[in-house]
Amino acid sequence: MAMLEVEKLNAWYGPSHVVHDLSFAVEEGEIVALVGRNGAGKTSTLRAIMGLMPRAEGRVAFDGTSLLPLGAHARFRLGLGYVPEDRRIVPGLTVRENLELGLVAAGRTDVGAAIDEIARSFPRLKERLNQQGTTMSGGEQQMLAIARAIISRPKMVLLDEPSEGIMPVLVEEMGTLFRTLRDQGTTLLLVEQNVEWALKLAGRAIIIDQGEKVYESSAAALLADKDIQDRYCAV
Amino acid sequence: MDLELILMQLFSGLALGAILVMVALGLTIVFGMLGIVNFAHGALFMVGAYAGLWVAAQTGSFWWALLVAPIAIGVLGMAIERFLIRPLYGRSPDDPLLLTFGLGYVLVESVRITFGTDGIPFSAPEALQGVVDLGVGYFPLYRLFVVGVVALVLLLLWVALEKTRFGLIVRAGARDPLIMKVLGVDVGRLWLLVFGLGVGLTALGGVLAAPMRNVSPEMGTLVLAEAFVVTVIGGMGSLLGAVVAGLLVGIAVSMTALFAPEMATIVMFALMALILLVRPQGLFGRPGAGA
Amino acid sequence: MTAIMSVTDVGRSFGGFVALAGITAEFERNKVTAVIGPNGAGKSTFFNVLSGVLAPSTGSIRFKGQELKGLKQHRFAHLGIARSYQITNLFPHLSVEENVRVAAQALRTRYDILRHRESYPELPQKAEAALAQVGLLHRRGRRARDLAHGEQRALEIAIALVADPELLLLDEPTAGMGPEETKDMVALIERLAADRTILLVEHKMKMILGLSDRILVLHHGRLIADGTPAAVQSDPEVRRVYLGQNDGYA
Amino acid sequence: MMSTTELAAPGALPAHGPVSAGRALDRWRVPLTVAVLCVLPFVLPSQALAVNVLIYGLFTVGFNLLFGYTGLLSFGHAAFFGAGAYLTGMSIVHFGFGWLGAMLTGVVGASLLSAVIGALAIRTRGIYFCMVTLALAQLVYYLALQASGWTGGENGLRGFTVARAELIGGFSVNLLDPLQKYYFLMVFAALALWFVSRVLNSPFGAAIEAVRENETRARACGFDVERTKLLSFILSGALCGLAGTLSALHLSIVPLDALSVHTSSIVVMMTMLGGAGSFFGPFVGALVFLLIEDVASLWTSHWQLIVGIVFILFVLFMPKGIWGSLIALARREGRAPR
Repeated sequence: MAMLEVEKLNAWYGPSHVVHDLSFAVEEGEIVALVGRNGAGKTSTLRAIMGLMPRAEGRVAFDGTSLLPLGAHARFRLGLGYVPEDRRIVPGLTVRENLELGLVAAGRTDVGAAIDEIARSFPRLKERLNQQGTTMSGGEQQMLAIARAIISRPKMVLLDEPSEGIMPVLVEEMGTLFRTLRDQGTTLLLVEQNVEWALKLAGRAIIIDQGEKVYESSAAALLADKDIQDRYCAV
Repeated sequence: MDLELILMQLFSGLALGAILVMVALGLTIVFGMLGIVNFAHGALFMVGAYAGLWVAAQTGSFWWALLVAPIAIGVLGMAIERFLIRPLYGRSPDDPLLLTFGLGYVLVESVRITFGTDGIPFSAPEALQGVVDLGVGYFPLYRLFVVGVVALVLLLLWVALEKTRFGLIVRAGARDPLIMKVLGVDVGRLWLLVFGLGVGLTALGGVLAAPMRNVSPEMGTLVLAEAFVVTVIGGMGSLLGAVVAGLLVGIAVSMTALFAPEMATIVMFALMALILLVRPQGLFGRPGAGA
Repeated sequence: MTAIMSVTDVGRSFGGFVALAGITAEFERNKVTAVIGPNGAGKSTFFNVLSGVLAPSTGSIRFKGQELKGLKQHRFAHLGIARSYQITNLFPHLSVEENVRVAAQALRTRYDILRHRESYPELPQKAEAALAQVGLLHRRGRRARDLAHGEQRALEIAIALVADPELLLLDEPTAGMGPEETKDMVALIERLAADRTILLVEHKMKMILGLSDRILVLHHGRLIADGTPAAVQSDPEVRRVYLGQNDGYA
Repeated sequence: MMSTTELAAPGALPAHGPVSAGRALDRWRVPLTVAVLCVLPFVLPSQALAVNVLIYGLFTVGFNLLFGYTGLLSFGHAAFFGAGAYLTGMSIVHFGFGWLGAMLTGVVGASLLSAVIGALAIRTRGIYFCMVTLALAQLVYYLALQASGWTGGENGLRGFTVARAELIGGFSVNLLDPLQKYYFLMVFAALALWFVSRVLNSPFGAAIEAVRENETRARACGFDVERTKLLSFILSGALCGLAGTLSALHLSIVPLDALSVHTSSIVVMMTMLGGAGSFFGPFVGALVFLLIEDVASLWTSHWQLIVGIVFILFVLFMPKGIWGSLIALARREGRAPR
C-alpha cells in the first residue's frame, strides 16, 4: 500500500477550480518531485492534501486513513508534515520556541533533548537558538521551517518550493539533508520550480499543468527529456 | 488639599483601573487571537456581576461567587463562540462585531426580565469591609483586595502565557493560526478556550466591581466604552498596553474627580482623543495593526 | 539629463530590521529597468518606496527633478507614476469598465458631489482605450472578481495604464501566467515601453533578460549589481547569491 | 466575436444591474421613495409610526452613506443625530431662533461636530474605527449630561414647541396638526434624499465606492483616501443631524437618550435589517424595525429582546438585509439567461 494515495482530487479556490481530477501515489521512503509552471496548481495540491483549501473533493488516503474529512491539525497528527511556501516563521518567537511549536502536538516532554537532537542536523540553527526566528536570513528561515516540520519525526513531509530564493550553497546543503531523511525512511513530496535540482533528488516526477496531471515518469527520464521540460516547466 | 486625600484618591483610581484592566484584557486577548471585537463584552461584565450576585445569594458566600461566577460565564462565553461566532469566520470582520452587538441587547434584556430593571446593591463580605491603615493613610480594605486579586490574576496570566506550553501555543496562534494548524494544533478549540478566557476575565471584573457600584442592567454599557478607550490608548492586542492604559485611565478619572468632578467621566475620552492625534496605534500597539 | 527618476542613498528599516540600505540608482526615460534578487532581498520594499506606499527612512527620490520624499502616496499618481500589484488588487465588485473608469476619474475629479459622474465623456473613452490596449474590451461588463486569472492581471495593468503615466511600475506582471500569457504580456510591455519608462520586479529570468535595458540586483537590502543584462549575468557576485550554477531557474 | 455584439450596444452594459427593471428603479429611486413616504401616514397603523419611519429612515440614510457606501462602520452616529436635535432645541430655548434658523443651526452644528469626530476617527481603521466612534459619541453624551444648564441634563431639553412654521408669502404650516407636520418634515427628508441620490451618482460617489472596494488600490490610483473618508463622514453626519433636527421639531423635546449608545445602535440595526449599501434599504429597515417595536411592545415591555434576536438571526442568515437580499435574488435571475 502506498504511503499517500491521491484519487480524483479536485480543489477550488473561491470560484476558480484549480485542481482537476488529479490522481497519483507516493510510495513509502521515496522522494517524488511535483513540478510544473507557476500557477499550475502545485501549491493548491499540497494545500488540499494538507487540508488548507476552502473546498476539496475526491479521495486522499495517507497510510490507509482517508484525509479529506479531517482537519489540518488531525492530518499532522497522523504523521504528515508540511513546509509551506512562505515558511511562516512565527514573529516574536525565538528559534528554540519555533522548534518547540513542532513538538506541541506530539506532547513530548523531553523538549530540550529533541531540540538538541535536531540542532545536530541543522548546525546553522544550533548557534542561533535564542535569536528571534524572523531576524535570520531567508535560507536560515527555510531551514528552521523544515526543522520545525520534521522535529516530531513525521512519516511524510510535503515541501512547497523549499529552494526558492535561497543562496545556491544552501540549496546544496538542503539536498543533502533530504537524501539523509529519505535514507532514514521519511517519504518526501517536493514541489519545485528549480526543476533540475528537484529531479536530481527525486526518484519519480509528476508534472501538472493547469491543475491536471500531464506527465509521470522516473525523475531520470524527465531529466533527460528537455522537450517535455521546456513544454511544461520552462519559466 | 492634603497629601493623604490625594493618596487615597490615587489608590481609589488604582482599584478602578484594576477593574478596567480585567475588562480590557479580556477584550484584547480575544481580539489578538480571533481578530474580532466582542461588543457583548460589556454586557458579559454585567452578567458576571449578576451571576456573582446570584451565587452569593444562593451560597451566602462572596467567595463562592468570586470563584464560580467567572467560570460559569466563561463557559457561557465558550457556548457563544461555538454556536454564534464560529459560523461567521471567513465572513466580513464586521459580522462577528454586529452579532455580538445584537447579543449584548439580548443579554441586557434577559437580565432585566430575570432580575428586574432596578439596580441592586451588593455588599462586600464583612471580612473585607472597613479601612486599613497603611502608614500613609487609611484605605478601604475592599479596594485593596480588588487590586490584590487583579495583581494575582495578572501574575497567573503572565506565567501561563510566558512559561507554559499552552502560552506558547496561544502566542504563536495569535500571530499565525495557519502554521499552528499544520503543526497539529486544533485552532478551533484554541479559539474556543481563548474566547472563554476573555469572557471569564470580564465576568471576574464584574463580580469584583459589584460591591463598588450598584449592580444594574446598564452597568455594561459604560464599561464597554471604557474598555474601548483603554484598548485604543494601550494598543489593540497588546496585553501590556491593556494593563498600563487601564491603570492610567483609572487614575486619571479618579484624580480628575478630586479636582473637577464634573469632568471625571469626560477626561478618559479626552485622553483617547489625544492619543489618537499623536499615536493612532496606541501606546504599545504595532504600527499598521489596525491603525 | 535623461533620468526620469533618481534615487539617492535610499534606505528603509522596520524597527531594527534594515530592509533597504543606501540604494543609489537612476532610471532612464523610456527604458525598461528590471529589479531582481532572491526572496527577502528588499525588492518589494524598494518597489513600495518608489510608489509612495512606504516613505524611505533615509535618502531622497526625485521624479523629473521634484523631491518625492514626504509626499502622500496618492500624489504620486498625479505626478505621473502608476503601479500594478503582484497579487491581484482590483475593485472586486465593480465591473471591468468601472474599475478602469474610476481610476481615470481619480486624476480628473475626486470630490465633486454635484455633477453626474457620467458628465465626463472623456472618462469612458479613456477607459475604453486602456481596455483595448490590454485586450479586455469584450469583458467590460463583467464584474472584476468573476474574471479569469490572466484577465485580472490584464485589468491590473489597464488600471495603471489609464492614467497615462510617464513612469509605470510593474510588480511581477506575469506572476502565475503560462507561457502563452507571458508572451502576450511581454509583447504588451514592449509596446508600452515605446513611449514611457517602465520599472519591473520579476522572477522569470529569461523574460527579464530579453525585455530589459538594464537590471538592478538586490541582495540583503543592498544593490550588488547594476548594468546591462549581459553584464549582470556574468557578474560573479550575482551568480553566487542568485543565479547559481545552472542558469535560467531562479 | 462576442466582443463585436457587445460593442454594438454599449448602452446595454450596465454596471451591476443586468435587469432593466432594476435600472429603472434606480433612476426613479427618489420620486418612488417620496411617493411611498406621501402615503405612509395612511397605510401604517398610526401616524406617529409614519413620522418615526420618516425621521429614522432619514437617519439611516445618512448612516448608510458612511457604512453601506464608504464601508466605515460607526457606532457613534447618535452624536450627530443628538447634536442636530439639541442644537435645534437650544437655539430656540436660549436664543429665540425661528424654526428655519434653528434647523440650520442643528444641521451646521452636527456637520462641524462630525468634522471633528471624523478627523479623529479616520486616523484608525476597521474594528478600531467602530470603537473610537463609540467612545467619542460617549464623550458627547457625557458633555451634554454635564452641561445641564444648556441641555437640561438628565431630564432632556424641554420647552421649545414650535406651533407654527411661517413660510414666505404669508403661508404658514400648523405644526400642531399631525398631518401638516408630517408633510412639512417630509419636504426636508425629500430634499435630503434627492441630495443623497445626487451624491451617489456624482464622481464623489464613485470615489467612495472605490475606497470601500479597495482602499489600497484607490490610493494608488490617486484618490486621497483620508480626505474622501472625512468628506463622506461629514456628509453622513450632516444628514443624521438633519434627522435629529426633524426629530426635535416633531417631539418638541430632546431626551438625553438621543445621544446614547442605544440611538447609535438603532441606526446600525435598521441599516442591517434593510440592507447596507442600497438606496431603499434604510427606509425598509427603519420600517421593519419600528413595526417590530410597535407590535412587540404591545405584548411585552421587553421588546428589545425580540429586536436583539431578530438582529442576530439577520447577521447569521441574511447579512445583506431584506432589500439587499431581494436585489441579489433579482440579479441572479436576471443574469441566468446570459
